[in-house]
Amino acid sequence: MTDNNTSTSREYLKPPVTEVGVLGWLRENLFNNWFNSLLTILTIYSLYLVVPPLIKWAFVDSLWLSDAAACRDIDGACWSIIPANARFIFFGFFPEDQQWRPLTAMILLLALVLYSQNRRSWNRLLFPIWTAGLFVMGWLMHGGLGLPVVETAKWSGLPLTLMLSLFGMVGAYPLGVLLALGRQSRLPAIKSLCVVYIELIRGVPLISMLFMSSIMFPLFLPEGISIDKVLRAQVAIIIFTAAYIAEVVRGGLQAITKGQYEAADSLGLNYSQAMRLIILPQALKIVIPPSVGILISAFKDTSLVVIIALYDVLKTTKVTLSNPKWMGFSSEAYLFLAVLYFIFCYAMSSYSRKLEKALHTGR
Amino acid sequence: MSNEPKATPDITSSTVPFWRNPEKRGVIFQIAVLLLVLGIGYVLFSNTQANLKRQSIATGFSFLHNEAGFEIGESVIDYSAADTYARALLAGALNTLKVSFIGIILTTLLGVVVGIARLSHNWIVSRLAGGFIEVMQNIPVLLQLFFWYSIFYEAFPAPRQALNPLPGVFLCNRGLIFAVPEAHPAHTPMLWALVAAVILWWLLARWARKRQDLTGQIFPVVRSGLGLCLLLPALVWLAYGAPTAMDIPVLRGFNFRGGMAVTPEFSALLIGLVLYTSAFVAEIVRAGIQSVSRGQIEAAMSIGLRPGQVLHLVVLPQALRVIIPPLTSQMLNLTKNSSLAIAIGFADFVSVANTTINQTGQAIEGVALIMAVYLFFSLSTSFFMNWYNKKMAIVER
Amino acid sequence: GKDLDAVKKKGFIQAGVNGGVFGFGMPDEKGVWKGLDVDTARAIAAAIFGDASKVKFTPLTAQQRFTALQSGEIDVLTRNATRTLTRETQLGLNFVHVNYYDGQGFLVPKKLGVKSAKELDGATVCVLPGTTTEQNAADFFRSNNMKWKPVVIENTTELAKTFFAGRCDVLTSDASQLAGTRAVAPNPKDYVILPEIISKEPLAPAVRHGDDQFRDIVDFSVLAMINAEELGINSKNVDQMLKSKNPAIKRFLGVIPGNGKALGLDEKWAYNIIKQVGNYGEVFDRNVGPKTTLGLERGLNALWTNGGLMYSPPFK
Amino acid sequence: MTDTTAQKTASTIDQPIIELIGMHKWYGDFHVLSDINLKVARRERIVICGPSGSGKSTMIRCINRLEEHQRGRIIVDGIELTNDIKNIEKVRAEVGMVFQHFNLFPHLTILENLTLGPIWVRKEPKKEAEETAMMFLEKVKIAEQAKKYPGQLSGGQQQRVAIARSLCMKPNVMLFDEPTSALDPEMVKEVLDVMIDLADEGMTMLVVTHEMGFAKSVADRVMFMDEGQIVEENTPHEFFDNPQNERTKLFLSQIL
Amino acid sequence: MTDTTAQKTASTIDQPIIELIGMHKWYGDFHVLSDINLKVARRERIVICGPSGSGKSTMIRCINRLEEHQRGRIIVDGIELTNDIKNIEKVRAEVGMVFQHFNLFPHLTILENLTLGPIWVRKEPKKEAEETAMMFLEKVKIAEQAKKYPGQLSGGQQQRVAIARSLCMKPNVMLFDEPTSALDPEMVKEVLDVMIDLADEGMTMLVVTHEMGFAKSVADRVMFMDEGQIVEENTPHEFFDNPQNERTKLFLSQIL
Ligand SMILES: Nc1ncnc2c1ncn2[C@@H]1O[C@H](COP(=O)(O)OP(=O)(O)OP(=O)(O)O)[C@@H](O)[C@H]1O
Ligand SMILES: Nc1ncnc2c1ncn2[C@@H]1O[C@H](COP(=O)(O)OP(=O)(O)OP(=O)(O)O)[C@@H](O)[C@H]1O
Ligand SMILES: [Mg+2]
Ligand SMILES: [Mg+2]
Repeated sequence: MTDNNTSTSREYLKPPVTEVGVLGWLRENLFNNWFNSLLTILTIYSLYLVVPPLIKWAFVDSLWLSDAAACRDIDGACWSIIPANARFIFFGFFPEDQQWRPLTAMILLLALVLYSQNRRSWNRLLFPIWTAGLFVMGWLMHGGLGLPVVETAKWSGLPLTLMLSLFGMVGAYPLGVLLALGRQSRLPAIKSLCVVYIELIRGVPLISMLFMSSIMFPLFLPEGISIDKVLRAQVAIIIFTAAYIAEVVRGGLQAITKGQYEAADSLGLNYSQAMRLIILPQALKIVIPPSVGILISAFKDTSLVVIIALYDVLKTTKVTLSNPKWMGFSSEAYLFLAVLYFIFCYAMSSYSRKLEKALHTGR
Repeated sequence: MSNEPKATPDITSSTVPFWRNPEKRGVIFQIAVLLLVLGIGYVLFSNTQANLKRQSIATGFSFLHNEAGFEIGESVIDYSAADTYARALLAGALNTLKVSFIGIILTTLLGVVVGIARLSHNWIVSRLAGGFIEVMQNIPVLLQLFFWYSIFYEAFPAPRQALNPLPGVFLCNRGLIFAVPEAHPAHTPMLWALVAAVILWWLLARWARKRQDLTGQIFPVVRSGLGLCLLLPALVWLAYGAPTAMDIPVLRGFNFRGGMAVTPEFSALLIGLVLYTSAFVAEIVRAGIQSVSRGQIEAAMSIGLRPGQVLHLVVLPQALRVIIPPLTSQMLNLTKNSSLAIAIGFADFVSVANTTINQTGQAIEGVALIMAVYLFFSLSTSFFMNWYNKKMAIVER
Repeated sequence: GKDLDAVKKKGFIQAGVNGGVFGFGMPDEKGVWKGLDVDTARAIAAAIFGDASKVKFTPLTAQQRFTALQSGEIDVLTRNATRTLTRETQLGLNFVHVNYYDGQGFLVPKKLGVKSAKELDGATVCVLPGTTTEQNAADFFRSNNMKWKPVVIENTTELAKTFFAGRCDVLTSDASQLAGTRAVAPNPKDYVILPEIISKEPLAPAVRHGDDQFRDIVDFSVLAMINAEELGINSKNVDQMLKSKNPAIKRFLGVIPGNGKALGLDEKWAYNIIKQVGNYGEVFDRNVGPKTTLGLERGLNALWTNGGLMYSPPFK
Repeated sequence: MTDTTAQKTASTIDQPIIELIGMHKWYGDFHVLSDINLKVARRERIVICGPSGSGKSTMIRCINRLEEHQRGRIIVDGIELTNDIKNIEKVRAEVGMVFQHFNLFPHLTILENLTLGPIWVRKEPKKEAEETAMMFLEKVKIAEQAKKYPGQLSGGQQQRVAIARSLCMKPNVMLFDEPTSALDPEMVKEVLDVMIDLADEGMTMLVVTHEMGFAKSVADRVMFMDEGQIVEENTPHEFFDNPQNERTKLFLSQIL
Repeated sequence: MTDTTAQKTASTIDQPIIELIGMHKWYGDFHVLSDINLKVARRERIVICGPSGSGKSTMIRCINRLEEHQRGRIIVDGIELTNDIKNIEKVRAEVGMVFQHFNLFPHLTILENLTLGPIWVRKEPKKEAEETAMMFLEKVKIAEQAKKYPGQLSGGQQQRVAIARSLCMKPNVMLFDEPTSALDPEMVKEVLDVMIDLADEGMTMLVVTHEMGFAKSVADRVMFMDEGQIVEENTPHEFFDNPQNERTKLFLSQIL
C-alpha cells in the first residue's frame, strides 16, 4: 500500500517487548509457563553435570598421537589407539602395498555419492555411471587386468563394511522389485510364494540368516563345492534386505493409480512393457526416500557380521582391542566407531529427509 | 434382469492355443515356478542328506532329550546343568520373552516421552530429544550394546564395596540386588485381591459409562480403579497380620545371597535395546501426533473440551491409528534385536541355541529352531495387528 | 588322496584359525597372521609346497569351525580345538598329533584369598562359550556340589575386560589363555591361577575323514617340528645339519631319501618346515613362550626328555 | 442453557454480546491485527470480507481464543478474555465456530460428533444429547446419515454436520470462517440455506465469507478488512452500492 | 496402418466395425450389463448417456477388453474378443481410448507420452514416431508444449494430449469415457472442439458424455443406458425432442 492513500494510513506498531528479540525468544521457547521453566532449568543443570567432565576427558586430558605405554599414565581419553592401528582398522588384511586400491575405491564411491546426491544429475547417464563405478570399484578391490589379485578373504575393514551394504543394496533391489511385483500378482501360486518369502524373512533376525549362511549353508552344497565366506554373508544380506525392499516397493506400486495401468493396456503395451516403461519408473521414484532408509539399516546391520567372524570395521577394531597393548581402551575405540557410523548414517538420513521434502513438493 | 452370476461362458476358449490364453499361460507359468522352487528345494535337501550321511553327522531332534550339561546364567524357570537341552532352550526362549516384554513396555513409555518432548515448545527439550533420536538411530545397536555393557561392569564397584543407596538395596557390578518380602501365606490371597480389584475396576468402568449415559455425570474411573488396586491387596495384607519380614540380600562368600537381582547383562541388553528402539518409537509417536491436523484440535477446543479431553477424545484415538502399526513393527524389531544378547553374555534363546549347536554339532536343527521361534513371535504379532487394523480403520467413502 | 590333490591343484592350503586369541591365531597391526596354530598351518604348507607362505587363513567362530571343515571350505583346522571322542566320530573329523596340551583352570584375583577351586562355591564365573569349557565347568561344580553363576561372553576380549572389571570372581578357560589373560591384566601380580586343572584339553589340528594321505602329512608336519627339537635342529642350524653324520638327522632332513616318498612329498619337506617355520621349541617361544607377552612355561608341552608330553615317533 | 446464563443474558440485554476494544495482535514481529474496535449487538448478523491475508480469520479466531491477542480487550457476553482458563472455557461454551475445512472428527460417527460436546462438556445424559443431536441433524436436513462416518459424506453434507455440531452446544453466537469456500459449487447452496435459516431464527452471527449474495440478503452490517484493520463498515446496501474507501472499491470490483 | 489391416478393412467395408451381440457382464454377483446388442458402422459417431452407475463406462471398457465380459460376443473389425491374447492385442491396436482423468504418464514428457506406443507396440523408428506425434500435437493445437511434462499442463491441455496419444496409434475407432467431466468449465470447449474436428474427419467414435450440445451437433445416434441395458437409441433429433421411454424423459428433464 502506498503512502498517498491517506484515508486509512496504517501504523505499524512494534510488538510488546516480551514478544520479540532475545527476551521474546526466551519467553516463547524456554520459559513460557512454569512447567517449561522448570524443565529448562533441570535440563541445563544436568547438562552442566555431564558435559564439562566429558569434555575434560575427551579433549583436555587426552592423548592423540602417542604409543600405548604413554596412555596408561593419563586420566583422559587415549585416542592414540586409532592412529596407531588405523591401517588395520580401516583395511584389515588387505596387503599393505596395495592399500591404495581400497582407498581409491572408497574415494570413488564418495565421489559417486556426492555426484548423484544432486538431483540435477539424475538423468539417463546416472545408471551407466554407477554401473561403471561399481565395476571399477570391484576391479580395484579384486584386481586382475594388470593389478595383482586380492581374494575376498582379505577384504576387510571399512571397505568390507561399505561393500557389504552397497552390494547388498544393489543385489537386493532387483530381487525386491520382483518380489513386490510377485506379491501384487494375480496368480495365486506366485503371490503366495512371494508372501511366504517376504513374511518369513521379515520374521527372523538377521543374525539367524547369517548363522544360516555360515553354519548351515555349507551343508546344502554338493560335496567339494564351497562358496566363499564373504560371498555367503553377502548373499544372506541380499536375501534379507530384499524382503524389506519388496515391502517398500509394494508401497510405491500401490501409489500408482489404476488409470496408469489401464492407459498402458489400452495403448497395447504388454505386461513387461507396462511395468518397465510406465509403472516401475513412477513407483521406484516414489520409494527413493524409504529406500535410503533401508540402505541405512543395511549399513548398520553389516556390523553383525562380527558374529560370524568376518572382519568388518567393528571386528578389526575388536581385534586391535584384543592386542594386550591396547586392551584397556575400548571406550575410545567404540566411541570412534560410533562417530564413524554416525557420520555415514546421519548424512544418508538427512539427505533422505531433504529428498522426501523435495519429491513431495515438486513432481 | 436375470441374476445368474458367472453364467456358463459361451465364449469358447477351447479353440485358442494355450500359449495365447492368458489364464492358461498363468497356470503354466505358476506350475513352472513351483516346480523350479521345489526342484531347488529338493536339490538342497538331497545334498544335505548326502553330506550328513557321508560325514556321519547325527540328525534329528532326539538330542533335545539329552542332558544339556551346561549352566545358564539366569533363568525364569528352574534350570540346572542336569536338565535336558529342551529345557535349556525353553529357559532361553523365556529369557528372550522376558527381555522383550519388559523392553517393549519401557520402549513404549520412553518413546512416547521422547516423542512428545520432540514436539515440546521448550527449545532445549525439543533439541535434546532430537539429538537423542539422531544419535540413537544412527549407531548400530550392537555397538551400543558393547558400550552399555562396558559401562555396567566398569563403572560400578565390586560386591564388597557395593553401593547401598537404600536399606536392602545394593548396586554393584553384579547388578542391582534388592530386598523382597519373605515368602508368606498372605501373598497368594494378595495376588487374588489384585485380580479382584482389576475386575472391579472393569465393572466400575462399565457402570460409570452407563451412569454417564443416563445422567451425564462423569465418574473418575482411573483414579478410583488405581485406588482399588492398592486398597484391596493392602486390606488382605492387614488381615493376615501385616507380615513385614523381608528377604534381605546379604554378602556371603562371593556374592549376595537372597533378595532379587537384576544382572548387568540383562540391564545392558535392556538399556541398549530400549534406547535404540525408543528413538524410532519417538519418531513414530511424533508423526502420529502431527498427523492429527491442527484443525481437529481447534474444532475440539471450540466445542469447549478441556485440553485433557481434547487429547483423550480427539487426538489420541486418531493418532493411535497412525501409530500402532509401525509401533508393532518396532516391537518386533526389538524382539529380533534381542538376539544380539549373544554378544554381551545374556542367555537368550540364540545364545542357548548356539551353545547347543556347539555341543551337539547339530547346526541345521539349531538354526532351524532359532528361526522357528522368532517366526512364531513375529507371525502371531502380525496376525493380531491385521485384526486390529481392520477393526480400527477409519471409514472412508 | 582327493583332498591332497585338490590342495595341490589349488596351489595353497586353506587353514581355519581362531582369529581372536593372542599367541595362537590373531592378525597383528599389519594384518599378518601370528600364532602357534598359524605357524602349524604354515608348517603344513611348507611340507606340501616347500613354501610356508602358500597358506590362506580363514578366521572361524567356534560354531563355524566344524562345518567349515566338513563342507570343504577349509582343508585343515588349526584352531585350538580339543580332541574328543564325539568330535572324532560324530562330526566326521580326524584329529592329528596334539600341538598344544592344555587344561582348563581358574584365574582369580589375589585379594579374594582363594587357594583352591574347591572354595569357589557361589562364585560368578566368566566363561567363553563354544568350546568344551562350559560343560567342563558345569561338570566340575556339579561333582563338587557347589553353586555357581556363569557369565557367558562370545568374545575373548570382552570376556577378559569383564573379568578385570570385577564382573566375575573367576575366569575359567584353558590354562594357556588364562596365562595370556593374566599377562594383559592392568596389574598381572594381582591375579593367580589356581592349582586345579579340571580337564584335559589336547588341542590338535583336524582334517575331515576320507583322505588318509593328507591326514598323515598334517600329522607328520606337526611331529616334524617336535622331532626337530628332539634332534636339536632349528631354523638357524638346519643348513649345517644337512651335513650331519647322524643317520636319524639325515633321514629326517631327506639327505637319505625315503620319508618324502612315503608321504608323497618332496624329500626336503621336513627341511622346508624347519628352515621356514622352525622347530616346535622355536615356534612355542616365538608365539607364547616366556619372553612373549603371554609368558607361558613349556610345562606339559616340553619334550618328553624334559618331563613334558611332546614325543615324536621315529622318522623312519 | 443453564440458569446462570439465562440470568446473565437478561441482565445484559442491551449490552453488545461481543466487544473488541483497541485490540492488537502480533505474530512474532508481524503486526496482524491493529487497533480493532468492534461491537456486535445481540441477534446482529455481520459479514466480514477482505483480501486474503488481511486478518479476517485471525480476528474471529481471537474471539474464541484460538489465538491470543496481545493488547486491548475482548469481551464476550460480559466475560473478558484473559489468561484465566475458566473464562476461556465459559466463552467457548458461548461461542460456536464453523471452519472452512469442517474439521469433523473422522473416527466418530456423525451422531457421535454431535453428542461429544454435550456429553463431555455440558454433562448431558447420552439419550438427551442424542435427541438434541437428531433434532439439529433434521434441521440441517441430514438426519438419515446419523450412523455414517464423516468420510462417507460429501463436502456440503459435512459442513452442514459441522454447523449442527456447533448448534448442539447451544451457543449464543456463531462464528463462520469461510464456511463455503472449500466446497464444490453445487454444494454451496445447501450450506448457505442452512445459514440463512439460522439467521432467520435470530442467531447472532459473524461470518467471514465472499458470498456476496448471502451478505446482501442476510447481513445487518458488512465489514471490509485490509492489512489487519477494519477499513470500512456499513449496511449491505450502502456497502455494495456506495463504497467509501478506495481499497473497498478495488476489492469489490474484483469480486463481483 | 499395415498392409494386412488395410486388406481386411477393404474386405469388410460394409460390415459393422464394432458388434456386440447378446453381451452380459457380472461383477461377482452383480449383473452390470445385460443383453447388450450394438452395431457400430464405420465412420459412425455414437453418444452414450445415462445415469451414474448405469454401466456406460463398463460397456465401452469391454470393447477394448479393459474388462472381460462373461457371455455373448464382442467383435471389433472382424476380430472376436476371446481369451486369445493375440486377438486382444490386435483389437487394442485398433481401438483408441480416452479416459475421464486423462491418465497421461507423469514421468514422461508430452512427446514421450505420444511416441511410447508407436515405438514399443508398433515398432516404429523413433524419428518417424516423433514426426507423427508432432503432427498430432499440432492438430490438437498444443505442439509448443511437446517438451513439457503433463503436470505442467492444464486439464484441458492434458486431455487434448491424451487424445493425440490415442491418435498416434492410428486407431480405427476411438472410445471416449466422459472426456470432459473432470475439466473446469472453461476448458471443456477446447477439448470438445478437438473431438468435433475428429468427427468431421470421419473417425468412428463412441463417446460417453453428458455434453448434450456435442451430442446434438455431432452424433449420428444417441443411446440411453440404464441399469445395465440400452434403453433407447435414436437420432439426436428424435432422442432429444421426442424421447420414447419414461426413464429417458426423466433423465433428460434433469440434465437439460
Ligand atoms: N500462525 C501464524 N504465524 C504467523 N503468521 C500467521 C499465522 N497465521 C496467519 N498468519 C499471517 O497473518 C496474516 C493474516 O492471516 P489470516 O489467516 O487471518 O488472513 P485471512 O484474512 O483469513 O486470509 P484468507 O482469506 O486467506 O483466509 C497473514 O498474512 C498470514 O500469513
Ligand atoms: N470393479 C468393479 N467391481 C464391482 N462393481 C463395479 C466395478 N466397477 C464398477 N462397478 C459397478 O458397476 C456399475 C456400473 O459402473 P459404471 O462405472 O460402468 O457406471 P457409469 O454408467 O460409467 O457411471 P458414471 O456415470 O458414474 O461413470 C456401478 O454400479 C458400479 O458400482
Ligand atoms: Mg482465513
Ligand atoms: Mg463412468
